[in-house]
Amino acid sequence: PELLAAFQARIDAGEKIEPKEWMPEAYRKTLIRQIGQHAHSEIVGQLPEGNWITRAPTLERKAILLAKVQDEAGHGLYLYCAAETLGVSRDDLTEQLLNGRMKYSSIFNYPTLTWADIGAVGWLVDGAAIMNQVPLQRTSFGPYSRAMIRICKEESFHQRQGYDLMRAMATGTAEQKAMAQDALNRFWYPALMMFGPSDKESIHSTQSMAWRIKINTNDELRQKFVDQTVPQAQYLGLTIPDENLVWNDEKGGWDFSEPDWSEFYEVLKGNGPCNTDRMEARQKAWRDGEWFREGLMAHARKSAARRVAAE
Amino acid sequence: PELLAAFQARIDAGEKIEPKEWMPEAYRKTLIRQIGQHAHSEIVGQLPEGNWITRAPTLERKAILLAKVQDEAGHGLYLYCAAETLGVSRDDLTEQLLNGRMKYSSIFNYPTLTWADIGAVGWLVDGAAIMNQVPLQRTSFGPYSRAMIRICKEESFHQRQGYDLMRAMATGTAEQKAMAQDALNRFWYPALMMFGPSDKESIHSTQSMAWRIKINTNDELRQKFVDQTVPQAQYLGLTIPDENLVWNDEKGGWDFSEPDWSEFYEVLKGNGPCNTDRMEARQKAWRDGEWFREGLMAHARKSAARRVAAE
Amino acid sequence: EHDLFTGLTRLGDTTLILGHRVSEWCGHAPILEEDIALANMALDLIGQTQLWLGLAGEVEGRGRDADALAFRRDAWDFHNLLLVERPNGDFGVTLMRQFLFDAYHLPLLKALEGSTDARIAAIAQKAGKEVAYHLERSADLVIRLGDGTEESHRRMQGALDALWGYAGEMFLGDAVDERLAAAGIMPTPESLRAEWDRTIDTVLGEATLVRPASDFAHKGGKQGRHSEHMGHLLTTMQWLQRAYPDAKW
Amino acid sequence: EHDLFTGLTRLGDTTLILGHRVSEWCGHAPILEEDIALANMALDLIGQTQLWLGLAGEVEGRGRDADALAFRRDAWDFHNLLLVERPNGDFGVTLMRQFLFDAYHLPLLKALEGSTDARIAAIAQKAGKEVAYHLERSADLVIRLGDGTEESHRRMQGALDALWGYAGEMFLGDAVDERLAAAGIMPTPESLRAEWDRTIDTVLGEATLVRPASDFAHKGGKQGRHSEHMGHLLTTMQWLQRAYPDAKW
Repeated sequence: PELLAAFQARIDAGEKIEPKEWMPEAYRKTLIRQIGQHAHSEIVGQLPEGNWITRAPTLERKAILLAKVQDEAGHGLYLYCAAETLGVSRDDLTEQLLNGRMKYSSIFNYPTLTWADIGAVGWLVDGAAIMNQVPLQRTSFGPYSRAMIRICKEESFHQRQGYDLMRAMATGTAEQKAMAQDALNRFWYPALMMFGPSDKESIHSTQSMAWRIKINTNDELRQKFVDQTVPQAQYLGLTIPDENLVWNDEKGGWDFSEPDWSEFYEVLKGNGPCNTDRMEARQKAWRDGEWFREGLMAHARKSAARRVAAE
Repeated sequence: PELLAAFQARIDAGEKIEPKEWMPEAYRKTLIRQIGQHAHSEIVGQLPEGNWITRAPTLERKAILLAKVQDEAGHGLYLYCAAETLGVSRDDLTEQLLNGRMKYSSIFNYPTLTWADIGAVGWLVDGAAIMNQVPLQRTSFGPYSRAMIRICKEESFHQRQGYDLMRAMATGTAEQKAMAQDALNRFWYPALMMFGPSDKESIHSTQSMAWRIKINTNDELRQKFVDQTVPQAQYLGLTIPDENLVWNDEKGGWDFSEPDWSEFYEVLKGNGPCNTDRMEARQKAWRDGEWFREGLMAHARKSAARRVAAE
Repeated sequence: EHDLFTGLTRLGDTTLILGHRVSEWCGHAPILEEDIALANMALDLIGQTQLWLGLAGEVEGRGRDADALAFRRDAWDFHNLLLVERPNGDFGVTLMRQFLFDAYHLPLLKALEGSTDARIAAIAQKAGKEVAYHLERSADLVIRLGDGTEESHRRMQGALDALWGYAGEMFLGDAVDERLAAAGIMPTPESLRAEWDRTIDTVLGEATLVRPASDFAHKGGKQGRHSEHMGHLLTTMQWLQRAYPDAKW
Repeated sequence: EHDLFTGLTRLGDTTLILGHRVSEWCGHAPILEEDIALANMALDLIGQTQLWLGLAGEVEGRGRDADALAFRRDAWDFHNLLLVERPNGDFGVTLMRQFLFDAYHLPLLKALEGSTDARIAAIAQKAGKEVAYHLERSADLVIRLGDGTEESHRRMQGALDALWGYAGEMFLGDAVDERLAAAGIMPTPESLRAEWDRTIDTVLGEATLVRPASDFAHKGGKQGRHSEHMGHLLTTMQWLQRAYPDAKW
């Protein structure tokens, strides 16, 4: 209890906790879950975008998308490394992803059906992600905080590129504009869901906020996201699919409809449009790659043995 | 030797040999090889056409192509049945195809690169096949002869459809016409090769002709094919890729250039553009289908056992 | 009229996409008899597509024929069931998809034979004969493979489990379905469920396969919301018409 | 000038098609590091494509830019090597294809740095830095997997055997190559063989892999005669540009 009080005091003073320092087991576990899920999301998040890499309509757009997906895999790597400092291996985490014990962000269980969806993912999904992540740059766990600083920089670049793609579509031919609007229609509510259910519903929030693993409430962030996004949509000439969307002078923000939380829980249960396909894709990649990973390990063992023999 | 003389006398008299009758071992072996190769050709022949089924440009063309490929698989079935009457099982023959001991027609080692190739295959490849097969309706082995009668009827239908496709291309847009000409350029010499090297080079021919397993010489059939095809090409406004093509009044036929026989032997050796892909496709189909075939057999055994138990 | 167009494209798009998927097997089936049977089934389905989409184009009256509808629309304008756009997988998945569909397709066509629209009744009658054979064949194979080896059983059960979530959409009506049913043109999807359930239970029983408990149903295909697989299928299917829009074939 | 256009499309089409093939792996690689490396390599290759095809379009002077060349030609107008259009296969095939190509690509670019055409020399210089890294990486992995487990060895040898017949085309010159070489614009393909052979022999040796004896070489890609795989690749790659020819992206 004394340790605990000291630990909390350090956090309250804004100090960073480093891997080798003492921390409560629950803090460690919560962080592993949160960082692991975040890492898994980066990995699975390659799939909906990868779905259009081979169909990107120009060389420039293809290059941008490749760079983005590469960054995401890189984010996955930083985050697994951050998690590893907490004593869990990347292979452990991967196994938990593949057997379903760990989750990834539900947003990636929605399909990318048109090229405009690639824009919507950048604009809305990365936009929501950044909204979640910016405060986490100030999170209490050092490695996580540092990974977030790096990630946020790249993400905001992605978001601008997504918005630019969306702009090209929204100002293009009638068909392109229709694709852009359709993408917004399909991604709007799933993006709102990315902040999680209202904090009133959330059990873990209070402790996580005390530990500065979570900085803002879900509702705060969702409001911020809506307030940021509405004028952007207006600028594009696109309509947010919410009849109840109205400016509220009093709160200085937009009133908006809640997403359909039953859909959220359905997707979480595994019944999203792509849950099965996503998991299968990752499982297949892992299974098909087994010989490769074992080959590399065997070579490393042989090389080490040769070095020893040569000494 | 008496048996042999009597056998030859029956053939010379135009009688059909039936499976249960006596026949020389060499006759049986030669027939198995010939019928088996022909059957394999029907099977492998599905692949170059199947390559465009999923890209057929209209529903009608897609239906025609599906019907054609279905017929070809059907021909394969008749022919394997004819071969089975000679005491070799379909599985045996298939194994010999897959391990490379038996061949299929080299023409199917050429790729179908444009939609016009589907026309060229029907017009030229089926055309050459018919030229080879029509005389075989009168071949001495009964089951083979009967299979050929049925096959020829369907093949000439295919040829007409191929020619019709070619006509649509040759009278279409500039791009379509270019595809048609290019298809003719690529398939002309391979089609000429389908009759085999000049009979002067061929060892087996004399015996096969005496047995009426082979009816015409390769050169006769090739000449006939050229004479039939040249006016058809002219009608389409396409140019046969042979500068030496010239009408020879004396022989009442066209003089033409020999194909490049070194290419023929190269393809035979396995170095055609598609040999590896074709064999891999068939091997994969066979390998992937193992569980299916075993499942059916297991069920048949169970059902039989149940019937016995019920009696 | 717009309802009728939608209803007809639901029928024709479904046969088109399934026919396309089946045709992908060409030359790659596990035995020669299956090569023949699959080509034959694809042929029937493409033939039915010509009739359904041909009529849809007529009803629409904007000069689009069956080919224009098949080859010039993008994914969101297709109204096929999600089930038929599922990738082929192994032969067991292809077969199970076919069986789940055939067992619905046949009662659908039987009901359509009683349509107040004589053109629809005529198409349904012709197609019904073909589909009766499809069902006979797919049911028989499901039984033989379900009750075959351990491996064939495992694969068929796996296929059933994987596809089950896509079966429910066949029986989910929307406002279009209701209006068409009210006019006696097409049956409500819900009305086809009982016979389907009977067929499924009988065949799965004989096949020693276990009917999945979940009744969750993916939906959206009929309304034009497809899976990621659909777009890839169209890149192939529509290639020539897209690359050479001025050509006649 | 037409020769130069052809020569440049041979370079640009080859990087384009290989970049496309590599990009097909996105999200499916055996380890995260490979996901990153493959995306990076595809990115480099697409970047080089923009430069080569951009210059080709300039040289042609008919108003076609790199995108028009990449997305609006059909298969027979592409001049890439057959090697790079081979399907990805397992990761071993992808890697071996990359290694066989990298070992040729680097000396090619080094030679192009000395081109009499300054624009070509400049592109080659930039690309050479990227490709030096590609070769380092692919050679290293070939060694590690060739001399890894029995299975990884078997797969790498299988990949080598399967791809070997497509390597020879890299060193087969035609009249266009000769004229470009005579003008000091590009090297003859034959002149690149010795260094390639050295690299291959060294790396295969370390990898305990056996160099195939056959010197048969498939050819035709450089002249626009491709494999059946090419047409399928284009249906995907060119889909949007073909389906929406009036759009700007």
